[in-house]
Amino acid sequence: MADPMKIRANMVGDKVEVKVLMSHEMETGQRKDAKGAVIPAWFIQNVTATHNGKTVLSAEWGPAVAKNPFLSFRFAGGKPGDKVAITWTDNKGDKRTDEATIA
Amino acid sequence: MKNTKIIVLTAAVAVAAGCASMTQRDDAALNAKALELMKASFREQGIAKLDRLVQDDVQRLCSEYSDGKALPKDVAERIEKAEQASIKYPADGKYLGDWKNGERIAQTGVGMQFSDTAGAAAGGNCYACHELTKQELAFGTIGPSLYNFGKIRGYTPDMQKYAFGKVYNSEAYSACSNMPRFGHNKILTEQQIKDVVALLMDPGSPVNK
Amino acid sequence: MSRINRSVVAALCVAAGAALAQQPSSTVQEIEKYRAALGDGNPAELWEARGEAIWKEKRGPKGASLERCDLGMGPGVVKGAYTVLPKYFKDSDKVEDLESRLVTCMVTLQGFTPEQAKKDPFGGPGKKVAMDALVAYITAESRGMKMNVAASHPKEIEAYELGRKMFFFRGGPHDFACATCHGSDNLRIRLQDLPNLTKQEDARKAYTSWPAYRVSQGEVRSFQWRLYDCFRQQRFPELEFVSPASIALTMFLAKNSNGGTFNAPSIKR
Amino acid sequence: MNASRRKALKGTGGAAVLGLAMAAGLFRPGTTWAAEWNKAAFDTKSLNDAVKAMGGAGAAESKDITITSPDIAENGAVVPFTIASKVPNTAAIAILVEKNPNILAANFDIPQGTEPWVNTRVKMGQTSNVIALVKTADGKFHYASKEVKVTLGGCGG
Repeated sequence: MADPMKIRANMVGDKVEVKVLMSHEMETGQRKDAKGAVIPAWFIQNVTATHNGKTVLSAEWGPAVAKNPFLSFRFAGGKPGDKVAITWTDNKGDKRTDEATIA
Repeated sequence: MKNTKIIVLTAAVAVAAGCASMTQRDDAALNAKALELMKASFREQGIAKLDRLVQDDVQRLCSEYSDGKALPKDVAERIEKAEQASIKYPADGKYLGDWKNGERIAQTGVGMQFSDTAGAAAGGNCYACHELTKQELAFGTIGPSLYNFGKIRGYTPDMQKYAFGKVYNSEAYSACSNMPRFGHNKILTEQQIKDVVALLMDPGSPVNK
Repeated sequence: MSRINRSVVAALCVAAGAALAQQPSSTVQEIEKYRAALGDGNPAELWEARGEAIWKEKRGPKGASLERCDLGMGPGVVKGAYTVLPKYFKDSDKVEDLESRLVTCMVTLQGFTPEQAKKDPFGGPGKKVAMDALVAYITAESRGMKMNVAASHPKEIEAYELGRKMFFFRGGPHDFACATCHGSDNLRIRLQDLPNLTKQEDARKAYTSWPAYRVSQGEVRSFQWRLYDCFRQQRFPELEFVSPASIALTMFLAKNSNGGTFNAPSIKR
Repeated sequence: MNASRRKALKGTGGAAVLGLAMAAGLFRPGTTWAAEWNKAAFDTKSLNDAVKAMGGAGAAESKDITITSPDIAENGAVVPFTIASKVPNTAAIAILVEKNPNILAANFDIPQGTEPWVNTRVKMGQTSNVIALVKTADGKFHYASKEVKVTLGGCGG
C-alpha cells in the first residue's frame, strides 16, 4: 500500500494554491541493481486533481518525474473549507486518492 | 616588589608546565581509549578491513599534532624526509601520460570504499578539492587552484618530476598535508599518476588553456 | 622563527581561502537558487507522517507502542527531545543518541531483541524502514528549538572527549580524518560547502540541518547514516549502527552546536 | 508456462498490456485508453516527434512562456521547474528534457479556471536544454527553452 500524500491547499489572493507531495519510487527502468539486472520501470502515469467534483488539473507523467514527486498549481473558484482531492495511478495499476481542505 | 612578581610568575610557569605534562599523560590515555572504542565500533566490510584503523607514523603524528596543536618543525622535517625516500619514480624516466585519461581520473572518486569492489580502478577525485579546468564548474577549494599549472610553472622535466612526486606522496613536500598519498598508498597506479601529471603538465591539456 | 613563518603562511592561506569563498560566483549563486527552490515541498514530510503513525502503533512481541519511551525529557515527551540528545540514561547506564534510544525502547517496551531492533537502520531503493520514519517524526518535533546538550555527567564528558579524538584521527588508505574536510573555514568539496565542525557557528548550522531528505538518494537520512557514510567515504571500515564510537562522535558534534536553532529534517543535494 | 505468463501480465499491469496491444496494432497512438497515457509521446526522443505524437504539426518559439529554474542543478535527480504561460487559451503545458533517454517528462492539461502555471521537479541525466511546450485550445504548439547545467557533487565523485 502506498503511503498517503501530503496535500496543502491555501488561498493565495482569489486563487487556491495546491501543493502535493507523493510517496513513490518513480523508478526509470534505466537503472541496474547490484547484480546488473535492470530494475523495472515503476512510476506514476496519471494524476488528477478535482475540486467539488470538477477536474482542476490532470497530468500524464513519464519516469523522468523526480522520486517522491512534488507538484504545485493554482485554480480559481475555490473557497476555504472546500475539499480538493488528488488521485494518482501508476504503471502497475496501483492507485491512491487523498483529500485536503482549503485553508 | 619586583622580586615578588618574578616569583609569582615563576610559580605560574611551573604550574602551567605541571599541567601540561599531566595533560600529556591524560592525552595519551585518551588516545588509547579512543582507539579501543573505534576498534569495538567499526567492523570489516568488503575490502575495508580493521587494519585501516592501524595508523602509520604519518597518520599518528599528524593526528597528534592537530586540534590546535602546532606541528613542530623537526617532526615535519622528519616526516618529509622519510616520505621523500619512499617515492618510486618511473623506471623509464618518463612522467607524462595521457591527459585525457588524467581528466577522467580527476573526475572520479570511486575506489577503496567498503562499497567498492576489490581491484577495480580507483579515481583521484582531484576536482573534489582543486580547480583544474575552466570547463568543470564543480570543483572544491580544499586544495589550491591548479588551473594553468604547467603554463605558470614552465613545462620543464624538473616540474614534471615534482608533479609526479607530489601526487605520489604529498607528505614528502608538505608534512600533514590533507592530500592523499596516491602512489605510496597504492590508490593510483604509476600509469594513472603519469596521466594525472599529463593533465597538469601537458601544454595541450585543458588545464593549461 | 620557522614557526612564525608557518603561522604567517597559514594565516595567508586562510585569508586567501576566505577571499575565494566570498568572491561573487554565479555558480555558487545558482546553487543557492537551486537549494531555495527545493525548500518548499520537502518529501521528508512523508517520512514524518509515517513515523508518527509508527510511534503510536502497537508493535513487537509485547504489542506495545513507543508512546511511553523516555527520549530524555521523560516518558512520552517528544517535543524538544532531540535538542538534549545525546544524553546519559540511568536505566541503560550509557550515553545514547536518538537512534540508540529508540533501539533501547524497542527492546524494553516492545520486546524486540536488540538484533531485531537494529536490523534495518537505513532505508534504500524500494525499502522503507521504521527507524528513518521515527527519526524524521521525532526530530521534526524539535524544529525551531535551541540545541541544549548538557554533557555534564562524567560519561557524557568522556563521550565528548573521545568523540573529539575520533574527529582528528587520521587513518585508512587516504589518510583522512573528519578534520581533513571539516576542520578549516570556508572550504568546499566540489560545490558543497564544508562546515568547520570545530567552530560553534558552523557546527550549529550543520548539526541542526540533519536529518535531511537527500534528493540524490530519495531518502531521509539520519545523523547515524551521516556518520556511517562519512566514514565510508573516508575509506574506513563500516561504522556500526548505534555503536559507542558513533555516539561519542555525535556527542562531540551535537554539543558543539549548542545554542543553534534546530531546523530539520531539511532537504539537501 | 501459461500460469507464469498470466502472472507476468498481471504483475506488470496496464502499461505492458497497452504496449502489447499497440505492438499488435490494436491501438494507434492517441487512442483513448482507460486512464489516458500517451505512450507514443513518452517514447519520443525529439521535440518534433513529441509534438507529432501529441497531435500537432510543429511548434513555434514563444516569448510568452517562462521557465523558472536554477541555471545549475546541484543534483540531476531532482531539478525544480516552474512553467508559466501567457499564450492565450493555453490548454496544456509539457516539460521536455532534450538529453534524457526519452524527451517528454510530464504533460499537464490545464482546464479553464486553472492558471497556466505549474511547479514540479524532474530528473536530468546530464546538462541539457529543457523545453516548456504549450498547447493551445485550437491545437497549436508553442515552446520556450533554457539550458540547465547538472553538476557532480560530494566526496564520492
